[in-house]
Amino acid sequence: ASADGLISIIVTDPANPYWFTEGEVAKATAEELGYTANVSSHKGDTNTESTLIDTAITNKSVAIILDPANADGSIGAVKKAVDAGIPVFLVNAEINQEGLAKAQLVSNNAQGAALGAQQWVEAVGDSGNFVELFGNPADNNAATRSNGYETVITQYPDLVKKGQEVANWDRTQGYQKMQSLLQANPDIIGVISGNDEMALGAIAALKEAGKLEQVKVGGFDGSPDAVEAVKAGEMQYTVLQPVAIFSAEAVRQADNFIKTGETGAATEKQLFDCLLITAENVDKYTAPFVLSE
Amino acid sequence: MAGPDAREVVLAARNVAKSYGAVHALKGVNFDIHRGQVTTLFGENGAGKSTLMKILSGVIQPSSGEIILDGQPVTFQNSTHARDLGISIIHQELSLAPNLSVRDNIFMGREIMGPTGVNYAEEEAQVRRLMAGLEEDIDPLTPVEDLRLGQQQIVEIARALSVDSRILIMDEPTSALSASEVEVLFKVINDLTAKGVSIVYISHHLEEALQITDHAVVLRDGTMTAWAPRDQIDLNWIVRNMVGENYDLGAPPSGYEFGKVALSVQNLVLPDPGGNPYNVVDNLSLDVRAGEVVCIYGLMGAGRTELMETLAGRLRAASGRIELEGAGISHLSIAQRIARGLALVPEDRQRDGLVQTMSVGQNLSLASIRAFTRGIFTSRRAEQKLIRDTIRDVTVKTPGGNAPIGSLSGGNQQKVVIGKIMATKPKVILLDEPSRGIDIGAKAEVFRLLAEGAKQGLAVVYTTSEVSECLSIAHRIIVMHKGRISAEFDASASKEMIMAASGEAHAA
Amino acid sequence: MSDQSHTRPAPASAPKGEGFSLLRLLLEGRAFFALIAIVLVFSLLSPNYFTLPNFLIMASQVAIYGLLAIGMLLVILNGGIDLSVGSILALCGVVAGAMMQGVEVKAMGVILYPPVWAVVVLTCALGGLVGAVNGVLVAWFRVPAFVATLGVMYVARGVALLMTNGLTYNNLSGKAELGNTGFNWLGFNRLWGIPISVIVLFTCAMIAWAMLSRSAFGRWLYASGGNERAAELSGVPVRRVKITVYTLSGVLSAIAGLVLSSQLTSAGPTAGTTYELTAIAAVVIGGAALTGGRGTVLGTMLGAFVIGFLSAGLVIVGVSSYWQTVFTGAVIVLAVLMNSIQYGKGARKA
Amino acid sequence: MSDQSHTRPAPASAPKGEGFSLLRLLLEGRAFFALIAIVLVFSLLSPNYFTLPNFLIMASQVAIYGLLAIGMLLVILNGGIDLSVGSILALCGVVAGAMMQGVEVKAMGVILYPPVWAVVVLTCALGGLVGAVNGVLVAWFRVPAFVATLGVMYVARGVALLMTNGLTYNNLSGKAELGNTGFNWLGFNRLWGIPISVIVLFTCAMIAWAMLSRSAFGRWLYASGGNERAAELSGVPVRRVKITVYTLSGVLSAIAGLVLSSQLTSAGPTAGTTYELTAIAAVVIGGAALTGGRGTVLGTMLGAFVIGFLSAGLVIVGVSSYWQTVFTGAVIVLAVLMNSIQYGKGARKA
Ligand SMILES: Nc1ncnc2c1ncn2[C@@H]1O[C@H](COP(=O)(O)OP(=O)(O)OP(=O)(O)O)[C@@H](O)[C@H]1O
Ligand SMILES: Nc1ncnc2c1ncn2[C@@H]1O[C@H](COP(=O)(O)OP(=O)(O)OP(=O)(O)O)[C@@H](O)[C@H]1O
Ligand SMILES: O[C@@H]1[C@H](O)[C@H](O)CO[C@H]1O
Ligand SMILES: [Mg+2]
Ligand SMILES: [Mg+2]
Repeated sequence: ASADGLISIIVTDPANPYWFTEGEVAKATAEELGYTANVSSHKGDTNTESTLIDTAITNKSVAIILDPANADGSIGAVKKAVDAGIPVFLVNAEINQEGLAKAQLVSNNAQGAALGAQQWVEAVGDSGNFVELFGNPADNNAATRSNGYETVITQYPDLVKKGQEVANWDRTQGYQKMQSLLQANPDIIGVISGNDEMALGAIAALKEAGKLEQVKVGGFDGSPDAVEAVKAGEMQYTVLQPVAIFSAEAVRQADNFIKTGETGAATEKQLFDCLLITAENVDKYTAPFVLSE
Repeated sequence: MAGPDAREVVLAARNVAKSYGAVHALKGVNFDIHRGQVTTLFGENGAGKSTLMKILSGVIQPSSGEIILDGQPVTFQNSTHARDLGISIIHQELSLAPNLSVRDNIFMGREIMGPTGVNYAEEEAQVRRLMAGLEEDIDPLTPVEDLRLGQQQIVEIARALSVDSRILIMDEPTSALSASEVEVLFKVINDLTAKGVSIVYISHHLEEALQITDHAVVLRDGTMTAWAPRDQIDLNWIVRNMVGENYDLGAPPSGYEFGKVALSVQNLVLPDPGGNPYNVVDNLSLDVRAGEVVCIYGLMGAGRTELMETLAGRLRAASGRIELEGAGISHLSIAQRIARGLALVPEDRQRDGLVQTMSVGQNLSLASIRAFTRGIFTSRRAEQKLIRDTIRDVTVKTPGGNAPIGSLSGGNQQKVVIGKIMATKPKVILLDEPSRGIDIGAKAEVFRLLAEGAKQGLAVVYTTSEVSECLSIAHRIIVMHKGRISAEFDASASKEMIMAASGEAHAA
Repeated sequence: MSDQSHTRPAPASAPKGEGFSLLRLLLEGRAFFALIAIVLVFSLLSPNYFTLPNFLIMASQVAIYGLLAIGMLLVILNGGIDLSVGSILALCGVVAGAMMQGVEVKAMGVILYPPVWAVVVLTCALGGLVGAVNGVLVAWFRVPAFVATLGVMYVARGVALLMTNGLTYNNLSGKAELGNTGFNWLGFNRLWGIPISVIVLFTCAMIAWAMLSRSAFGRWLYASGGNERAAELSGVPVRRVKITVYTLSGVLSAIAGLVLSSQLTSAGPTAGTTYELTAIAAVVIGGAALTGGRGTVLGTMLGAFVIGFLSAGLVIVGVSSYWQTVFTGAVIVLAVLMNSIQYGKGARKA
Repeated sequence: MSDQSHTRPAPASAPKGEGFSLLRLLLEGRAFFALIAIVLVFSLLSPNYFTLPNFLIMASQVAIYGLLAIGMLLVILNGGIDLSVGSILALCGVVAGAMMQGVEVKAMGVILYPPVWAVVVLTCALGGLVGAVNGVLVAWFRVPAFVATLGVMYVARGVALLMTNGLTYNNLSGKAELGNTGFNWLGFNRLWGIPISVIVLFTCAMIAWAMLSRSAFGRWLYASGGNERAAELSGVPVRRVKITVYTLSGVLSAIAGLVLSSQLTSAGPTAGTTYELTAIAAVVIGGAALTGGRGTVLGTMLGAFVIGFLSAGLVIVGVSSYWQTVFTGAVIVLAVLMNSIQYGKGARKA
């Protein structure tokens, strides 16, 4: 029998292809399984998030798929849904409390960052100056990735980080911050970025400065735009987050839970390993955030 | 009546001076206010009358000199302090909050408090009493913005009266009042003086002020030039001391033939812009020929301003025809009418006449930009010439075109507005109360200017609320009453005839 | 005496912030009818909309904007504007959060855990202080309100970020052994079935209403917003009024910050971004004029509910977030369009 | 005639947007000196600040805000405000992006690739159109500018999101075989070593300057911003002026959108969020009065450079992003504080 009921999917902001895919895949999966689904976005505001959770409760959702706005700030909202008897499945980002959500499905950011950083070192070589673009500090992923980069790169003492700027996952900010970073550090040979959007902004700045040859850029996400850039040789690599996989999986676990009371997964926190996309395997990228084997 | 020195002085200025930077508005003035008497203060625009009154009511502080209240030197912290000491003032410029009701305006800043907050009922009752005393039928709860200018002035007066002060300063309280309203005010003033209240009264309507004065003081250029009790003064005395010469508002220009009909108004109808079911201009027809000067007289609310604004294009008539030199212009915009030669000098120069953020020169050239635009750009040289010529033609007293407009005296500001319109080289000039708030000398200058224009073929239509101004340069006097023309006279008419036709005969 | 048939009957124009009459309700009708229309439409579209629990939930969401809007109304009545409310909200939330984590007194080497009432009082005081900075800049230094509060908006936001290093405080519930429990009460509990946040909003609205319509201060505010110079000449302490309204707006932002962090059980430095626009929109939809001197608490509340019920409704029926943006803009313009038609020429600058 | 020794000497008050004099430069000094101070401080702090390449890069960053600020200046001179510039920027960027991807004409089953010049013209026309909507709402329907443009801000942003479904257009460079290459020129190329974006800014500023100081329209604009009623009675077509300034602001936002997408080689619907505040800040730092009628292009450009050079400098010396926020707010307030002192009493509402 096909399932029914509403699954509320709450993502951050569909104006970023990453979150867009996250929402679309979840929605498609839910509908495939016979649920109705709607996608809304909190734009990183915990109050809006809380409002959306209220609405999900009002709408008598059978499950909530949520990309939390803030590792600490979203705990209250999740609790509220749980208190109302609605199972919550977190995707992409974690909250700093276990035992509330039925499952937290996130990319293995530490593994992905290590993967990326190694590839980055390969591209830039083992000595020289570089800068880093940092994501939105309210998102744990930003720090996790930065730490992952750090762990790898500090093994090469001749690679010196000359600057780090917050660009909030945003392309325009990445562009402008990169321009100024370039002025302060004209001799850099690499940029490592917390996500693809910022990396693409940096690439635009480098192109304009005529320094794209000299400076190698690495991204994170595996977004279609970044994959294009990898194809074009402008970006060295991007770390694909299996967002399409885990957001589908989150909905399936929700379905399991509704039907059986179990998610079917062993643990609440489930890490999905990231994959590296480089010029070599870029043609295996078949759909947004999907790398076929 | 007792001589002034027989009565005690309640408030006095001793050697009071006031400077604004390099401008010495007052240069050491002595001024006495006597118990239970009316002191009138005369002086041309910028003589320092308002400045002196503001000092005596605590609005501003003197640069030097002393104020003596009941024989004791006193320093007013601010106007509230002075009010607490029994001195209140009706300001020359309306100072009302348009968004508030009459009641709220009258009691703002000195609320009557009850156990649960402001005692609105008591305040309202007091306002009703005040309005009854002024014979005005104004509801205390009406927002002030819905009142006519004259009614707003009544509210100002009522506010000053409501304080029950011992000294009441009135700085041009009647500039927007009708003759009958002035009449009532004078009755009130008489009651007050009988009760021992002292009044200072300032007005550019000299004859009117003479009716109530107990003694007169004349200020000139920041110093007191004359002082005399009632029995020693007349119009000539005032004018002589004010401007140092005799004045004359002029006579209808003559010695030439009128030209063709320049402005023709036929069956003009304008419904009340406020949405009331009557017409403020009611089926009015009028022809004015080139070279002719027409004065429109009427009471407050006769509809003169609306008529003028309709002719100028700001208001749209419901029906009727307006022709300029034989061509219909009802469908034209203000700018197009100006280009065809019809322009208005508005009633309220601050609100409708001047752009305060611009210089004298930019104000003067504002309505004739086209005249000095070459291609897409303006020509600075042509503009400067136009400004210089206009300053000369209308005799604006100013250090130059670059002076800020706010630095000119009221009369000169008025001339700038007239000059701006003259610079458009109009064929018909409409002036709504061109003499409001300007001194007798400036008035004479304005009329001289208009008369000269007429000689050169300009058709002039102006309104006034002072009969004597009708009997100056106008060839023809038209009396408006409730939107219609109630009578027409030639220059030989008498004041009485004109006033009778305006509907105020019974009051006067 | 002159003919008085000319006196125009008072066209019931500006709502005066006092009393209550059917006429006035109809005039404030724009917001009122908009609200009814919104409730009707969404009730038809979703069975979950027209239910008591949903109304209570929506009302508690409105509380945040509503509190900000009351402060904004005061400022707007004064002819000003306050862009800093969202930042003050965040700063105060974060400071409350910090106090709940314990205040380390370095000199004494101890950590103080102030009780919740003290946290609330100190937070409101902070909000008032920041608001007073706005007020002083506007009243004494004559900085245009838009700019003064824009600057304070950046500074307060930056300080909130610096304080927390961008992170969010999470443990606001306090500990029984420290004697500082109860913070969550504000956002979570209910009295007689009504969320506390709604009661807080209602109380603040009532106080503001009484202040505007019954106190001398209220008249001073309307007067100085209508004609500052006239008010000053009449003895209204216009500077004091100015500083007071910005201070009150700051206090209300602090209250909103407290309610919000209590609702979310967390306090983050990026909370409240762009809420100033929502608050302004509520005030204007509620019939206030941005030129000052006109507007009522009732109207503002209606405006806040219009916005809150609209956006909640759009989410409930599942409209995409892009369309939500479009609708919000359209409703703002439409509501105010009607508003302008009401004031007509009266709305122009004095 | 009366004695004229009374005439007050002209207090050198409002900059008049015409001519050029040392006096005026000193008056606009606040922004000018602020700029010099900023350049000095950062030059001392970082050896990389005071270099030609850096100035050119900073100038090209300023270009975006500067273009918006010119439009904003026109609107502010008129006594209005335009909150929608950031959204129009995004909408126009996205539409240009869409056109570069090819416009599918359903009826004919073909995809048209308009040449770049056509894309530019159509995009500017779109910006002008949206701006004109603001203008009509303000001029004809008497909706207060703040509200009209707030509504349009939401609607334009929503439409941009809807058009792209939230995504970003990426391939703006066109294809030689389609004859639509050249889009990147705007953001990438240089003429005589100067980035095209800077040249675009300079050109627009010169045109605006000429328009304000040398054309009838400029005079109309200052006049209607200073006293709308008086301007109207002097034959100034005040409504037309209003609609024109909002339209021009829209066109300039479109140009900024083109430049930005060309710089980024991509166009996304969330670009330009909160840029309206930066543009307003630039105009006000540059000495314009929000009450209308006062302000110059030169001042506004200085204001834009103050903001741009400050924020770039903060990044170059490596100040944390939170401190950047604090400094930005503080500089805005400080610069305008000096401004208010200049205008003194003249700065308050007319
Ligand atoms: N705030 C001010 N700053 C500079 N000068 C001023 C100021 N107020 C008045 N003055 C100048 O002081 C002089 C006296 O002005 P005042 O208003 O007292 O004249 P007045 O006699 O009342 O004229 P009127 O009949 O036009 O009302 C004028 O030259 C005026 O320009
Ligand atoms: N027939 C009427 N019945 C009642 N009120 C009328 C009538 N005609 C005109 N009014 C009122 O009188 C006012 C006309 O005032 P208006 O300002 O035109 O008069 P005015 O002659 O120019 O006087 P002022 O000296 O005040 O300018 C209008 O506001 C209108 O409401
Ligand atoms: O992990 C995601 C992606 O990196 C995205 O680009 C921004 O938000 C983060 O949470
Ligand atoms: Mg005076
Ligand atoms: Mg009149």
